[in-house]
Amino acid sequence: MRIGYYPGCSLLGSSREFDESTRAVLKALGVELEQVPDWNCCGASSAHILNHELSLALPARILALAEQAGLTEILAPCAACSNRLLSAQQELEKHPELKAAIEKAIEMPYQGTVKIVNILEVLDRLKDRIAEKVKAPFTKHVASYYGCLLVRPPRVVNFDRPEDPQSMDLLLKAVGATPVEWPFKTECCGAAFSVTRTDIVAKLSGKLVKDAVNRGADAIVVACPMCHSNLDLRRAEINDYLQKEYAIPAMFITQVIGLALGLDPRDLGLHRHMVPVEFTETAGVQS
Amino acid sequence: MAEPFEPKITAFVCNWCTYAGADLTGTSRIKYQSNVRVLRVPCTGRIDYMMVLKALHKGADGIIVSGCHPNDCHYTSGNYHARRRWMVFKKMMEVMGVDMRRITFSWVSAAEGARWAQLVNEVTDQVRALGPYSEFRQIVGAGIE
Amino acid sequence: MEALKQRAIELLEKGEVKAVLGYAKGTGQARRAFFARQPGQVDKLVLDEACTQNLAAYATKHEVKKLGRVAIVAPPATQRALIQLMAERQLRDGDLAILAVDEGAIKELGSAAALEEHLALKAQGLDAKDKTLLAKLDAMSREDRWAYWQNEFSRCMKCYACRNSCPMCYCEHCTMDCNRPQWVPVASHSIGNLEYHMVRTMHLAGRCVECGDCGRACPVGIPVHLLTISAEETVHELFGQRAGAKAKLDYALSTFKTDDKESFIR
Amino acid sequence: MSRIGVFTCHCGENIGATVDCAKVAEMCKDIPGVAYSVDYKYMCSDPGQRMMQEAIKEHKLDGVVVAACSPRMHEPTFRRAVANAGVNPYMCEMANLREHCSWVHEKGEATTHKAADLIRVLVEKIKHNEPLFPIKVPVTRTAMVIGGGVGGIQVALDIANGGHKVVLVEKSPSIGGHMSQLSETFPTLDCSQCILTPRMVEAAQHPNITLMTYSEVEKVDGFIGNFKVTVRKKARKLDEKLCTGCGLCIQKCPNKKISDEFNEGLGTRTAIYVPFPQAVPNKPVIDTLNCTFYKTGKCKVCEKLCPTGAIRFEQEDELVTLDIGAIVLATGFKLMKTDVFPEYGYGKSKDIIDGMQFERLASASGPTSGVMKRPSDGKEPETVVFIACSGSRDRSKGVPYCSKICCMYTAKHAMLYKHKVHSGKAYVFYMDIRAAGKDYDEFVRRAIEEDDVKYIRGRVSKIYEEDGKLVVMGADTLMGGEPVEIRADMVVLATAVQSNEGSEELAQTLHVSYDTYGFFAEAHPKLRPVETNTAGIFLAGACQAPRDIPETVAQASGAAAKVVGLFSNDELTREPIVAVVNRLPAPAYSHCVGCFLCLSACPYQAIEQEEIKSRSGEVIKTLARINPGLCQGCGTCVATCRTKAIDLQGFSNEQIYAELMTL
Repeated sequence: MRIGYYPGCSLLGSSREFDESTRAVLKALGVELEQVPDWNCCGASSAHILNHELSLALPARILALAEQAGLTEILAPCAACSNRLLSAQQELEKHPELKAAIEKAIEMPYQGTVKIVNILEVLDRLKDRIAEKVKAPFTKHVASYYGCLLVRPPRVVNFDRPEDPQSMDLLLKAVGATPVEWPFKTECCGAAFSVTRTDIVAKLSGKLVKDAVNRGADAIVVACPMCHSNLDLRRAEINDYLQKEYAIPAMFITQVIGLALGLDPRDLGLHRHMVPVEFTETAGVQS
Repeated sequence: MAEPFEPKITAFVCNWCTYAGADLTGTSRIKYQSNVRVLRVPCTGRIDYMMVLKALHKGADGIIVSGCHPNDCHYTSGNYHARRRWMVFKKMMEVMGVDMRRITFSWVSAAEGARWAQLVNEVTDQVRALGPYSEFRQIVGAGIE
Repeated sequence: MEALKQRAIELLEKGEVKAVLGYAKGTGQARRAFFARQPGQVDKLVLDEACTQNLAAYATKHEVKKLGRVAIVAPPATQRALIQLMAERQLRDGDLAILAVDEGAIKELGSAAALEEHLALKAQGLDAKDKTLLAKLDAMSREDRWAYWQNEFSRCMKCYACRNSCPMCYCEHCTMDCNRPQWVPVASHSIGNLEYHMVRTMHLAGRCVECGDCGRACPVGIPVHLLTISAEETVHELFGQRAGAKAKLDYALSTFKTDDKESFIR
Repeated sequence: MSRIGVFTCHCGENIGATVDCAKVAEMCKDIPGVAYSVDYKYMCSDPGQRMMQEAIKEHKLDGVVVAACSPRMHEPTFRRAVANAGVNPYMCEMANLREHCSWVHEKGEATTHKAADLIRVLVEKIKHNEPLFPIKVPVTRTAMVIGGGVGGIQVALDIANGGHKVVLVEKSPSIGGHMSQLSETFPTLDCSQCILTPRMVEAAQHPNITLMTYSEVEKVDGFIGNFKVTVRKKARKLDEKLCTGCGLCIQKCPNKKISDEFNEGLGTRTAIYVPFPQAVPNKPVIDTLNCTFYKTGKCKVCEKLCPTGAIRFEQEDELVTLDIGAIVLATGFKLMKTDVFPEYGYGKSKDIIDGMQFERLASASGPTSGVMKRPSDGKEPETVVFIACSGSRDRSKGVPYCSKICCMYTAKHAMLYKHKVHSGKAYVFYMDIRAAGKDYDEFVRRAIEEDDVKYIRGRVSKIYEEDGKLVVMGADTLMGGEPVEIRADMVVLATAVQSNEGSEELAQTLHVSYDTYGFFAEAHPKLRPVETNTAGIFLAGACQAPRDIPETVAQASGAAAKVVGLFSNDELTREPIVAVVNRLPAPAYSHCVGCFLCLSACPYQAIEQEEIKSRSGEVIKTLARINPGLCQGCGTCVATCRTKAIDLQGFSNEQIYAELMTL
């Protein structure tokens, strides 16, 4: 299996471990990733708020490049990236006149034929193979946290149940974990305020951390770089706000699967976290 | 000098909406051009396309077909059936090369007296500007009348 | 072909059908409809490129119905005609043994359901020549289109071959025969011809199975089939349905949706 | 040759000032077939009509064109006048010289010519008119009311009090419907049972009413005045004549743990049961799905104990066919379940309940005897959150329409709760308060102002359980979207009102139309709100759209008035403007080819199949036949028919062709 790959900025910066673990896990599962050549920013956060045309042109260029490279499908692990790509693709399909204008702007033909998939969709396809290859079952209680962008808005992403998604829970079950019943699967983490208003992040993400612990989770599992930053990078602010030292780690789904497949924690970038993932060395061994 | 051209307009209207609307035009004393001749049927559903063809045959330069707005049909759905029939009929006429600027489909409700006057005036002016439908009259002339 | 013949003989020998309606050699290169009533006559059946006639037109005739159960050789257009005739209650489910012919392969279909399922698997495409002509007509100015058809109709002599060849024109009393009132003039002058073709087109909109037999039947070569085909295509475009697909009543012009487009209405 | 009279009216100055009526009358004399033409100041006046009648006799006229005002105004007048002169009324047509000519055009030659044209057209039409006779349909003076809730009971009582027989069919074992489940009713807070029970008893005892409970309509044939309705009487497993309703069987039934429908699953009942103590009739039924005997073949405790020996385990469903003249649908509604809302935890929490469940909790006859106890642990809830518009006005997950009753019953619920738990806190999340009704807004104000119910304008985005509490997360949009979090003990969802179970199937059985949501469609949204498109079938209550009790009762009386009106004659008289399929001698029988493509064109399901049979009974031909009892004369089938086998009386092909050829 060969699939196009669009890492986006987060996966080269603050969430390098998401990139590392994605590559490592997919490699272990026999999936070849082919990076979209000369890719650019997807326009998340800033472009789509400030300039509508730009918010379409940026994703359109990425998709056009993927088309030129002969890719029929690209994986965008970052939830914001995949959301932007999907939004732009759908809007351009609905408005041929916009499409013409955008093609002119990016100086490339754009067809809109490339399928955009998120990491959960790819892993879900490989679920049987994952289950087969599990070496060290991840026998932890986990709170699967989807955040907002993976499932919303439903008419754009058209993925899983927007209020009560299940795909990550099922994947986690496949590697031996026990997902806890919790109500905050898609609750806001404070995403875009990660830099500007850490006080809001502390409050919103703090609620998630506290509830996950109260419901007996050993780890919060995410599939979005923003979610991860807020739950991991901002843990100090969160703990200050909650007046308690919460040590529950936030892990990418790819890291959890990687551990279960018996990959080296270093290859999964687990050492990069702010909140240490204490049980990595012995994961699967301890009960 | 020939007399200035006055078009012949035939209107097919339903009893419950457009005919009543045209009655309201009267009771409101709104004036319109007198070229139109109204043919009353119970419902737009009753309007057979044969009637339109015969009106053209008899030398109509313009035709109005009008009934109740969607959802307002006295018979619930006669106008919906009529609408479908017109959709197909219109396309058929276009394929045949008939000048469809001369056939106007419209909804005029029993409350739209002013709209009826406006519709008749617009159609009359438009058809007057188009001139007599000589293309059609020619082929009628070619037949035995 | 051999499979067809073999099956035809079997059907006749076992008495499952009274006749097999297929094609036989006609004058010159032409093929004609042929009823094989004895196993011995089956040998006359042919099946080749030239077998274009829609034999479904025979299926509704009294003389044929009187025979009892008949097997019919049915290329795709004939299959569509047969199912449409069932939808219009002119044929009963099971009245016919349908020997469906698709690119040489023979499949026997005994019921409407089987026929429906068989047809659902196939895409319906227009003849390349017809497509070109339709596109040409479409590209013409309205005046040119009017002139085109007037010129074509000028050769029409109202022989009604187009009507009689059509499997869907089974009415015993056609509008054309209607004289109280005489909606369409009988004579084949310009207006009579125009109205005839308009009425024929409207009657087939939503019912035409696009076999093209009317055009082939025309002795003076008027492409009358383009009229009904374009009307059927209009129905498909507007309402997303085609005749000759379902054995249950589903007539585009006696059903509606409340949100049918009405941009043309003012 | 026709002898047609043309009578041109001046309508005082109304026509006369613009149209030269005398000239018109003169011009009309030259139309072939016109035997007499005259103008007169006021044709509709008594002398005008008399003059016309004399002219008809004197000139032996067989057709009349009155050139005056709109036929929509005076056609009945002139047709009556013509009939009194001995000519069939349908031989009279009106040319509209006033509304369509004199009032809308300027005085002048063209207008006068147009007037003459209008007359000419109708003279030609009349030459093809046929004498028509009103259609008479006999009427069976028995009504059937389907649904025994408050609406159905009201319809039945009104018709019965009007002196006609009524069969009241109810699918559950007792009449009473949803209203019997309610605790108190808005805006008066009077006890629902107390006002309903006397009506139920009255209906049961009324000599003109036959109750058929535990019964369902299976099949309907026929048409207005002449329906044949087949009803399935489900087996109660009981001889109703012998049963005295003593209740011993219920007391002794060993199987007591069955979820109770009447209490919305909040209580239990036995396998042999009456739904509620005041049930009418007060005769039990055996729930065969849960009865030990039907499951294991053993038990029969009830049979052994029954003092009158009324139990009949072997009893089977019975089909009864009735002759019915009119049908009223009053099948009510159902509430959307709480398990459709993922954001509210799919109703997994026992303490998230719907409005009807709250009614049972608040009802003195309910599972808690009216004491506020939450379902999960029976504790008194200290904080209750009510969420209006749960599923209503929600295009993405629920239904787009407003359920209409929830604003009011939510206010009522909050009040009832506060009256029972004085120290409790009640919050209502709402989108808008729609309290349009007599004393309705005052009622809501009372809840807010006197009972201190906290109204928060905003939606609830999520409810989750935490430490035995339900955390309700919402927003207060009147406070700039400020997030609100309430830790509640119980949440009541005012879930959407939906069309009742099986209403689409019932609509198909009865051939009445229904909307996308399964509510029955009225014949006209404004002017015929209690009629359906099928003549002789009427509507009452929430089966048509969400309705509260007063509206349901009002509509029920409206429907009853329609039925009583229908029953006031031995025969129905209908305008003969109906479609007819032509008939010819053998072997053609008709121009109809039996393609039945017209079938779906008829808005009234008036097109039937008619089989022509040979002497030996063999079907020779199947033709369309139009039921004159059902046809309303729109003519849609006429335009659909390819062979012109169908024609419309009064607007026939020949008439219209003649008109067209005169234009």
